[in-house]
Amino acid sequence: MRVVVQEEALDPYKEIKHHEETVLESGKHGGVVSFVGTMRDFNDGEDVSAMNLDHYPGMTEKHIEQVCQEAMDGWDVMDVLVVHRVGDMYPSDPIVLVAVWSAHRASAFDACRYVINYLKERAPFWKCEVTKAGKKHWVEHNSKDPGVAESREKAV
Amino acid sequence: MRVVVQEEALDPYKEIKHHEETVLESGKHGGVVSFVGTMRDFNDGEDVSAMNLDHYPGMTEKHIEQVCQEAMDGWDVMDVLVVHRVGDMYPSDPIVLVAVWSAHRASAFDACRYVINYLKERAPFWKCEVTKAGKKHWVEHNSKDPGVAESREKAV
Amino acid sequence: MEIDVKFFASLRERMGRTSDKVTLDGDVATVSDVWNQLSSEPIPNNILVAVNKEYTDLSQELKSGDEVAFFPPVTGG
Amino acid sequence: MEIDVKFFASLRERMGRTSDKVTLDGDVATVSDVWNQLSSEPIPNNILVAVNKEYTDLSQELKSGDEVAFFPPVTGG
Repeated sequence: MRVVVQEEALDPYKEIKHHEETVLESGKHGGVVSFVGTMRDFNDGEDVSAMNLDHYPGMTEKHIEQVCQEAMDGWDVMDVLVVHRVGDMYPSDPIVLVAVWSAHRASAFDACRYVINYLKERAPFWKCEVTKAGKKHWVEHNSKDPGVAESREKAV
Repeated sequence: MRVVVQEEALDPYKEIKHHEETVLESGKHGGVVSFVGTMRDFNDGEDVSAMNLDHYPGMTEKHIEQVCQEAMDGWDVMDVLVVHRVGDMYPSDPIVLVAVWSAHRASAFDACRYVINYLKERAPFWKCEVTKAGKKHWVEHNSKDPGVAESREKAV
Repeated sequence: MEIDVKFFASLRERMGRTSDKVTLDGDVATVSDVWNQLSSEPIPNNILVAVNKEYTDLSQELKSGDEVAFFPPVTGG
Repeated sequence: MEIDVKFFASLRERMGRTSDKVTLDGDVATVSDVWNQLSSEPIPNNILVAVNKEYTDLSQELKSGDEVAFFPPVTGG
């Protein structure tokens, strides 16, 4: 399990490859499911040109690690990798990577979904968007994405 | 939508990047869910040292395209990419990539899962394994992975 | 009528060839008739059938030039 | 007792500072007492509270040296 919160640009697929080459035993996992969240150039109907992502150093990592541990305990998975970017970013930048390796793809899908859902619900991050018109505002609530309750039910 | 069946080695994450850079409009998708299936060095308790994947040229592509179209029709997704390798391969080689882009991660997870499940069920591929002892045999049935029925129910 | 036949995977090895051509007399023929021309043994239980690259079954009627494929259950992905 | 306080996101801007230190008299104090020392206004409805980097609520009792954080709902990922 590896959890990283970083200001540097995130290259999600380089991170997956690096993790596979350095941490995972070759030839043992049957598959990897990954989610990469990228910054959109719109939100709630407004054009967005930049974003600053604030976080609580220490607490953020701790809560992501808790969610990853729950996923490792809840499904038959071999490893979980999360890399999350903070600070200033721009449309189409990758913000977050969640990758889950497993011998069985059903477990990998379930666990990956669990991690991204709970990371979004519990990990302390705050988005401050800058619109094309130059106005800065804090995002007040996460865009609702179905699936959190559903994913929670599946955790054992 | 892009479906490729190839003998060349598969670099799944290069394919995702290439697709994003050449086909997708920048800044519009919120996330991408991908599944990468890799060759394991064991199956049903036996050590496996190599594999040949046979397919039915034309029919294989056609059925993968049908499954991808069902996913595009069934969920709110922006694009689907499938690259599948055939021919001779070795443990830890990537065999298949399914990537789904969407504005909403729940749709991307559902659609990606649907594609890999039905690809495995319907697309004509046949595995011929070579054991460490040098014995060659055709795999008789797909290793059962739960989730096919479940995923089918979600398709609208 | 003339039918193109293809075999895959373990069935290809068992039949000793990757493809074949069969000529059937008369105007009406099914996939079953094609198999019976190819082999004196009954078709194995688990063998799947495709005509022109779509799954179907032994009762499907054929027209001249159709491509009929026989293969074992798929095990890919 | 001495308490370290942190603010994040829009609340940090509203409070005009990223962190603070408050000193409370007596042996028993809760997160509420900390807030009341920081502001004459009631704590906004949606503000979340963490003590030593774990979510909690206003009624939690504190010990000297605890780190108390106040922040709006999370919007990350």
